Amino acid sequence: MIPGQKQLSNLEELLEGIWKQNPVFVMVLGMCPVLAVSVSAVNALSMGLATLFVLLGSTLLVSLLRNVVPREVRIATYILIIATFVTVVDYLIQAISLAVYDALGAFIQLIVVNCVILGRAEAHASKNPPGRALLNALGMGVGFAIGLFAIGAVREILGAGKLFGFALFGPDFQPWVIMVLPPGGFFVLGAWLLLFNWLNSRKAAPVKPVEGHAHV
Amino acid sequence: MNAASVPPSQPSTPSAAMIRTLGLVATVCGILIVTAYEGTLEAVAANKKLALERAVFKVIPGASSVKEFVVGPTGVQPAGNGVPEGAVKLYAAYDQAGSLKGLAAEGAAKGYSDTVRVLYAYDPEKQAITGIGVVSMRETPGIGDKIYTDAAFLKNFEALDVTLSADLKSLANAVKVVKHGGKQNPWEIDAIAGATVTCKAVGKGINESAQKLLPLLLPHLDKLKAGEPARPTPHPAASPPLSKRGQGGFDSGSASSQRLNPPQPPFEKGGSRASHAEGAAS
Amino acid sequence: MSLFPFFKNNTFARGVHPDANKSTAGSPIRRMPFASRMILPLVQHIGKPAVPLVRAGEEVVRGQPIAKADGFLSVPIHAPADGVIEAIELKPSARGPWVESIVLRVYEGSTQEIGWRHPPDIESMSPREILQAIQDSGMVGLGGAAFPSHAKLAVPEGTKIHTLVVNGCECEPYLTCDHRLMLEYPEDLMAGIRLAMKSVGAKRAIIGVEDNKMDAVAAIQAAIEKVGPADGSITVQAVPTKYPQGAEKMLVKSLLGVEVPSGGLPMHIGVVVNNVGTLALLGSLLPEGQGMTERVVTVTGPGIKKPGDYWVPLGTPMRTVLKWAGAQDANEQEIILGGPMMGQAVASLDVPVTKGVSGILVFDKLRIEADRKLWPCIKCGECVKACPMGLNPSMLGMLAGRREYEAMGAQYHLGDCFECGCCTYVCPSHIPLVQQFRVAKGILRGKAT
Amino acid sequence: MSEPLSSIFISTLLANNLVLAMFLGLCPFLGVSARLNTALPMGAASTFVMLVASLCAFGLNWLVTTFNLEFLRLISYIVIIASAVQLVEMVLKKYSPVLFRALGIYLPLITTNCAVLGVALFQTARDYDFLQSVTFAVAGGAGFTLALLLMAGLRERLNLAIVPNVVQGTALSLMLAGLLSLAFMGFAGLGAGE
Amino acid sequence: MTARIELRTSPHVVKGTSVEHIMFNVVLALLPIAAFSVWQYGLSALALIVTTTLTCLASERLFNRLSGQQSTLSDWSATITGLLLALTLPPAFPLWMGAIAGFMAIALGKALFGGIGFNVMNPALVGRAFVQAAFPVAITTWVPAFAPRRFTEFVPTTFTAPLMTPPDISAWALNAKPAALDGFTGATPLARWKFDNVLATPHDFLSGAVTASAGETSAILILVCGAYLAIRKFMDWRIPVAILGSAALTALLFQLIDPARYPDPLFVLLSGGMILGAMFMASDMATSPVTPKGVWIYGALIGVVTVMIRYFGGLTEGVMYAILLGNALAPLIDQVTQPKVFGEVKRARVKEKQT
Repeated sequence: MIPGQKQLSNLEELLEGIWKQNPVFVMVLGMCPVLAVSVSAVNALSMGLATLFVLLGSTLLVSLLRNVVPREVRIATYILIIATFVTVVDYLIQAISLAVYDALGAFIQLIVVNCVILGRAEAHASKNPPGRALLNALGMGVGFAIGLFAIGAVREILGAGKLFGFALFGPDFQPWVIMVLPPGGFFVLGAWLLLFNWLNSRKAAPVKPVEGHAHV
Repeated sequence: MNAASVPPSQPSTPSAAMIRTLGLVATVCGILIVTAYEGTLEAVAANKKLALERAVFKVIPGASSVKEFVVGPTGVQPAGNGVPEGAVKLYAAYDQAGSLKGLAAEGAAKGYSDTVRVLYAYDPEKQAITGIGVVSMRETPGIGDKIYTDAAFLKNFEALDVTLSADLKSLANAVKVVKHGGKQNPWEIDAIAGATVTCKAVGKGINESAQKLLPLLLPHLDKLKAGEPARPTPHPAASPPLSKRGQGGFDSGSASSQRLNPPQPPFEKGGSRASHAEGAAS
Repeated sequence: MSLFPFFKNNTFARGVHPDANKSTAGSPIRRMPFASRMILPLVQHIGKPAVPLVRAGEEVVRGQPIAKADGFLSVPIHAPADGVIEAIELKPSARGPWVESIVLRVYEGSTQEIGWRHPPDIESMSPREILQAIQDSGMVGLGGAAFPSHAKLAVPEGTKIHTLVVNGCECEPYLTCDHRLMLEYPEDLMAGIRLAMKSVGAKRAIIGVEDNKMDAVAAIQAAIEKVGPADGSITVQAVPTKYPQGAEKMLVKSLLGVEVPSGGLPMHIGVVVNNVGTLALLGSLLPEGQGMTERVVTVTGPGIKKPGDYWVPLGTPMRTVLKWAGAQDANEQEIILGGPMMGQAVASLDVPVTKGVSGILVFDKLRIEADRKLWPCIKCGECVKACPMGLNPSMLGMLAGRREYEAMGAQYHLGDCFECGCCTYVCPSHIPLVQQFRVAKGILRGKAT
Repeated sequence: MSEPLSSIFISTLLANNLVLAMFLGLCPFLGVSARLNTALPMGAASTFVMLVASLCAFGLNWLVTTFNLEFLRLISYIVIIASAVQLVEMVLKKYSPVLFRALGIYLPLITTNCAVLGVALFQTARDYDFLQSVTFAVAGGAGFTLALLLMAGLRERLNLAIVPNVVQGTALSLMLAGLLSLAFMGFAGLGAGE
Repeated sequence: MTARIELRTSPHVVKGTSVEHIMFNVVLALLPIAAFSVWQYGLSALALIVTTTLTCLASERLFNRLSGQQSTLSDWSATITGLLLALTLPPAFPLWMGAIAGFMAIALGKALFGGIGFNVMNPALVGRAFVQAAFPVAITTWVPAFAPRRFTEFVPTTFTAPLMTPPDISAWALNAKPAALDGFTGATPLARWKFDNVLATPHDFLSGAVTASAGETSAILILVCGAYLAIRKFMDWRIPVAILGSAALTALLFQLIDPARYPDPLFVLLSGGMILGAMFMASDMATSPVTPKGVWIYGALIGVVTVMIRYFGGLTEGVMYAILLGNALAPLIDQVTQPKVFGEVKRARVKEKQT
């Protein structure tokens, strides 16, 4: 821990990633899988779980090895470890469900370059004992999965009228195809961020003076 | 992240230590990967076999087992390690009695937004294509996906003529996509109005594949009919069938229609959408 | 431009066509009587203020120098009327700040006679002597900038001037003083042109007149035939009516087809530009050895009952001029010194007419208030199509809004803007672009020093 | 099926643009697109690295398939690409300081650009031959640069706008990306050939 | 004189145009086109025009309020967006989808970026592109023009329940078409050319007897209305000229290469939304370059991209996407086409001579 920084309680450590430093909504990291696979809630959750698995595994290993690995090669080591766990999860998903595997496609392997994971390894796991590191990783991973799910759910509801494959609006629902297309991904994530910004700005300044408008 | 962040005063680690550590990490990682690979091997293979069978049975009803072959200029061989140059992969489906129910092969062509891959069933008796299924595509949902929901379109593939020409070098009549309502010959495909690009991709994919496959295949049909006993399951890692590692999956990486309307059960929902498809006539 | 050879040498690119409103062009110049009290700022020109030669209580006669030039970039001031110096004190100026001014109480009996003059032998004077005589006359450019005329005609060592361009465009709407001068004093103009040519060593002079003043072209043509040199070294040429045709660089481009380098002066391409009004006055003052005591001012605008061109003694307070010309007693008015495009609004009626004032315009309230609602820039590009200097006022304006002054200067050539006002004139969003640029320039100047 | 090179190029550049249709390389896309003068070098550097990565991946894939070591594919790709970027950085530093100054600061960023690994993985998945791989990498890089430039142009322009406070930041960038992506949908089917 | 004196900075005269004035004239120019479309398609077109316009106005007001601005309804720009949007949609477009298009046009196209003048793409086209991507079937469902009962009944799809799939109207359309029109195929001339190789004649276009979006068939009317704007300088004439010119040239080039395969330039100009887009959408001031040179490049690019999409893309119509791409490129075009500063080249030339 950096001296001077307040030691977080275990709960805070866990909540850090879920809420305050949510990788999707606050840090906006690892966007590629977030947008690419979030066309349905199932895909989004699967991706979230896969990422969580890699995050936990690599965090554990990095944390365990934190005193052994020389500084010069630490990044190389982290990448190696992450790539290992990604390969493992790749096979696991294939074994569990080929349909999910096909749906997630290359983005499973692209978890390797997800900045959230490398960022956690570098910023947290390499400086903390396994217990705390895992706690933090769990928070981040769950936060990431929640973010993914939030986007996937919106896209599936509007894009197919379903959630987890269950029709919500009856057979005549007109799907908003754009939601499962690339622009829809950008728009939905953008809209979520807007919503958070808006809530934050309201919280920060309940009676905000009118911003400089061109007409004045 | 990079070396710049290391304070210059920090004593550098001796290379031996670095190599030792890296070696240690690499060993751990290697063990992990190999364990995972070995551990999932069977399950993955089973999954893939299931997926292949499901896809092939869909286009060849009544079949109960599938075998993979590679058809090349040198003849027909059970599928082994990869597909040699100039050869085509073929799936032979057999019924419970072990007699040949039909053959299936893959055709692919660039569609509206990406490659459309279809699996088509070939009936050697009729010299015709008797069914198609979509392997992967990223066409516009609501328009492009009519190729597996539009009953009228699928009717094209009940008996699509692919008779070989007299010299057995090519099809007597190339498979052709014609405008909606313009089908006059058995080798023509009546396109879906409004989804012409996708339909053309299907026709093109089938035509290209059939033009290549059938002349190679016909001389060796007997070999397949015999149901020559092959290994029960081909080695999955070496030659994954249908979902040849990632092919379907990678291409559908981003927003894909496939996830909303998985192609595995393509014909089941045809009824509900067929009327709508007509309505979209444009 | 080279794509359209038949347009070549005709005019500059872009610019605007505001309504001319030159209703005063048809009537002759009238004389305005003396005010009872004249205010003569010591700085009526660009450069160092003049140094007073008189003290309070001293009597002066019309035409007598009352302040002398302080160095090269400065000109003397002459008494506009017979009278007594009342004080030398701070008085409001057109630019806003109060400036040191000589206050002259005019004797009621003062006549238009010039009581103080030293006619020289013009023909035998050397160029250097001519320049000195010009400086002694207190002449400045009458087009508006009030740059000392002798300084403008002083060619640095090594620079060769081939052409004197005489600016008779008067492209500003409303103003007609130059037009009237060209009609009424073409021979004085010829004299002035010859003096200027001699002092700069130019082989030829071209008088550029906008083609809405063909009568002036004819008058000048007649004068050339009558008194001008027969060798054709002085010619008059009509140029298309377009604002700002009268800007130096634009006129040079129109007449000679060459562009003055960005950041440079016409001198750098061998051209000196002078205003017709300046040269006509020069041509009448110098042979007589007189100083500048009055000038022609166009007093017009919707708020004026007796619009017209007037010989106005320098130092006459605005209040007097307006009273004489019959300003309507409206509630709210805008009073502009100069033309409507580049002129300056004055805050006080005590501001006097100085050497650089070419026009006094009075707009009434209705006109001012009409349609000035502000909108964000809609990027219509009208300003880009209007800017004669080829700038991008739209971009400059947006940068100014963000206070990115450095970028305005470094990337978007703010320094080339001469505030002609075309951009603001056309802007449908009514963005005060020129004002923004003025502020930006000021800030950049402040940063530079 | 063997796609013609022109088809690969046009489709990867426009219809299946790495950023706007495949969501690859979003981090640098959002991070480095604020100004035009950084967008272009970033695009150029990324294109170059993609090409290098594509060549590496092509060789590696051959090795991995020949020796039946598919399970090592990913791990070897990422290690080799990271090393290659490092190597490029060092070579540039030594032999072309000018270019290094222009591109240097972007190179470390590119290591974690998933578009680079993406190009390598996709070319493998699609069984591209050597020329196809090279075309794919170059087109991918060009498409990335194009998206970056368009985005930077729009963002520079909006820098001068009175954007509501709530919309500032990443949300705005994402919405712009969405609009660009929407506009790029017009290219769908381009390069499909006849 | 005791008058209060106004102090202002130069220039003291202005041209007398204003944003409202320009926008109002654009509305005026659009009204005849909208009226023609109502005459052509009847009640459904009218309902669609009203719906999108009202939605746009309501959305604009909503965002005004959310951002604490004064109302900007009076600048007519939201009205333009609404009208234009309706004119680009199929006349039978369900109203609820039209409302979504209107909302998205204002939200994604304009309000996000700070309102009028700051939009990065044409709002109407953003709205249309959104619904085109969202509802690809409905937006390619066309109805015959001049249906005899168009003033007494709505197209069945018009009043589709919100969020629900519109009913199939191919049978209805066959029944409703004017008797004189045989063989209604429900496809636009572009689609028929592209997929069936059937070329509509100029007469078809001029009589309005083709299926199309609500406001794009009346070529002559659009040209006249556009000319009005251009002549009164409410629009940069270079943009439509550049677009139509470059499209025609590109088409001509292709026709010279292979006359059997590519249609003549006139067909390219008259079909689809080419003229409407060039006149009213690409010429949107805020989203086109400001420099005259930039405008030529922008227009030429749109023309070429349109033809490319039509000829080689998967879509039958490319005007909308071409304009959106042009909008996206506009800032870059502006960057590279900054006007030549007076006296700049001269100096460069002088330098050259010296060296």
